[in-house]
Amino acid sequence: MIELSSLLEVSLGHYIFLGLFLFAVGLLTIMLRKNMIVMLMGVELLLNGVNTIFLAFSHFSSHTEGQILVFFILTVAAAEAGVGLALAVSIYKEFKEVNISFFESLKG
Amino acid sequence: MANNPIVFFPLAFVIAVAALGVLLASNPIFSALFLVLSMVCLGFMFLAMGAFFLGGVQLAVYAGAVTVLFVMVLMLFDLKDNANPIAKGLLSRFLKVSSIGVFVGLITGAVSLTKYYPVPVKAADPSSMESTRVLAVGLFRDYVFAFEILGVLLLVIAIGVVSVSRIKGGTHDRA
Amino acid sequence: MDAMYIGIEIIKMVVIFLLMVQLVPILVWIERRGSAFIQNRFGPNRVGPLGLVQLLADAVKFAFKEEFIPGGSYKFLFLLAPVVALIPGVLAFAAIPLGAPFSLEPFEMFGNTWGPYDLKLQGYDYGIGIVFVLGVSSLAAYSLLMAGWGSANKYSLFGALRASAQMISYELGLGLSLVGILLLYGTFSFNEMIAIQDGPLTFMFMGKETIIPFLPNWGIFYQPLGAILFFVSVFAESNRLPFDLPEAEAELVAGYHTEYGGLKMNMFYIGEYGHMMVASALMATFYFGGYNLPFVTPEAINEMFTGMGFAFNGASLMTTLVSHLILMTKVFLFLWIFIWVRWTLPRFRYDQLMDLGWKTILPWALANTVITAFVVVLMRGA
Amino acid sequence: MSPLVATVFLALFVTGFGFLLVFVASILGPKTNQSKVKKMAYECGLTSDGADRSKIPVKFYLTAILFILFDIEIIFLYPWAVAYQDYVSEGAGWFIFSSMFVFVLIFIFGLFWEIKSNALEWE
Repeated sequence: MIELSSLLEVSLGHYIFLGLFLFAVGLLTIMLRKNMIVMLMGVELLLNGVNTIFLAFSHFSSHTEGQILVFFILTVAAAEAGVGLALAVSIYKEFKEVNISFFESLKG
Repeated sequence: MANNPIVFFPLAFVIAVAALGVLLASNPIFSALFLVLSMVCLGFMFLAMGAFFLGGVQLAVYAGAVTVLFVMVLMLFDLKDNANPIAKGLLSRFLKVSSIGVFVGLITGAVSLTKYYPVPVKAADPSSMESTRVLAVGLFRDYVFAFEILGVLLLVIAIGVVSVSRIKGGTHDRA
Repeated sequence: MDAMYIGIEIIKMVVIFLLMVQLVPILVWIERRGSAFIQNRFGPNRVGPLGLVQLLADAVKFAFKEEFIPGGSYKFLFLLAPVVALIPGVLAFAAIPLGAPFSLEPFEMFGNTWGPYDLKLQGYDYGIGIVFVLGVSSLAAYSLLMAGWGSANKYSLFGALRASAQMISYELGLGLSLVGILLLYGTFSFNEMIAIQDGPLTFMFMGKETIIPFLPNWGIFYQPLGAILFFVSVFAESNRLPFDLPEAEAELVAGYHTEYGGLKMNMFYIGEYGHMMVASALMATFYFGGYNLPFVTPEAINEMFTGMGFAFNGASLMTTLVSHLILMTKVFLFLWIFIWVRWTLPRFRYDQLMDLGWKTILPWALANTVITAFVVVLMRGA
Repeated sequence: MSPLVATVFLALFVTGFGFLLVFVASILGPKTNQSKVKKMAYECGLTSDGADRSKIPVKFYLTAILFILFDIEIIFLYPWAVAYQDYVSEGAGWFIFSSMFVFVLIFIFGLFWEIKSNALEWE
């Protein structure tokens, strides 16, 4: 297994584990939380975990394609947050309710 | 510079705690503020990793724009501090958490077994514009088309968001 | 990377922070005397000569105010907001070069010789100077929102939302008005920008290099419109009149810092004046040649001081001091303009204010960027 | 010592200084009874009619969303501004100008569509 000395010298594995942790917490937030807006925050965490891993690979293999892709992921994530919140606000204004369990009863 | 542990471990610890804070905070506004903290620390980590322009963009766009929208919407709608933020149902919770655990275990196992441990060629000098210039020139040599598509995507979303708010009963309904 | 270097770095950090915190009372004094001068009255002149000790008296008075937490408020958010108000200003101020870099020969201290150093009068030098400053200063909106939400008061929440909506709208104008000048410099880092800006005004005109000997090579001559847009956006960013409607005494009681008193209120002022200082330093660095006089390079000043008989270390320190003073005069010139405008122009109505941000500054900044790019391609490409 | 350690040190130092300032007031200040009336929200002396926050205008969220979208388009302009000189000196000036011109046209179209459909009006 990995002996202790290599744990101190920060290598690719450390960054991957951090990105994975963020990804897992984001996924858990989406699954466990009832409030729709907090679920959108979970999606943001997810995408940030992916960004960290992309940047780690781009740094350790010194290719800049990783950075360019993170640049695009950032754009899509921000746009997605905007749309998600616009919908959440419209639903909240209509039904005065943000909990996800309420939306099973929507029909049509 | 990227892999000196004095920089990596404290930042990683704060990011992990803030991410857990987003999950566990009962008041949505506190989970939004934890998200801000994790974004800012991630921005600093990107700076440490040598991706300077992206660290700045992370600070400006993510921590300074997206999460401001989250905090603003939560404040606009005075969402009360709901008592049990986590979904009910012990079995369903257990299933969700265990599935995520298996997922994490699989990936950690896969990563620790690989032999591919590249060492960075040279640490980017923080005060030079070199890495940003390489990123910028590369962005326009091979990815111009993707760049234009993103412009169209942002236009479509700008129009979509306004029209969503304009439907009957919407916040900006003209009636 | 020896102990002395780290010691110098830490001392530099603390000095830059104290420089900013110390400048705030001086600015408050200038503002009160300046507004008095504009309104043809005296301003504080009772305490100490010319009222200078008045600031110390105010500070002590603030420290002894009663600690008040409004009922039903989120205590932690309420106390966190003034602290978060400080952070963006200082982090941005430390990223801007305040003087020419100075180099020290090996010298004797604490028993052993410390190697030659080449130090910058700047907190930390990131290659992406301006992007870092924009990123950090975009965090200032959180202190407003936390203050508004934390003090459980309808009107302060209302003021906080309007203030942060105004602040983020003008961040667009701020970001876009700089693109023109960045295009000409081709770099984000402040030191390279200042290096580009010395010497006579030289630019390519229809393919051949033309030099105008009497004008310095400053950014203002390339991008006058960009400079105006930047300055107006920065006014609104730091909630200065005529853009300070959200904390206008008349309409909204005092906006987001209604419930604050004593030192906490003072910290919001430190944040606001810090933002003003960063804005003036950016204006000087981008458009007015940073810490250089028009045709004088730091090396020339260095030779002058070595000529006057200073040792190598002494000469480089004196050069840095002179360049720092040059930058500070420029910064205080712009700060005076901030104060001067505050006490002459009336306040905008809120929708006029937002319309100006979205419907005038943004399109103009876009047009400025496109025209600059077109001119550069035409002149350099031909 | 990388500039990052200096930045984190400065941020921690300022936070510590800030919290010191906040708590110095509570130590030095006089302690009086926090009566219920005193703790009520300050609204120029009128008794506040409770935390009825439903009347807060909801228009701000649209500004924040449009801010994100236009902020990203500005962030795209930054690498273009840096790479511009290199492309022009390589002779590919018209290529990089036209690529950005299309992007800015889309930006302008979006902005003027917002202005025309007065999504940006404040009562």
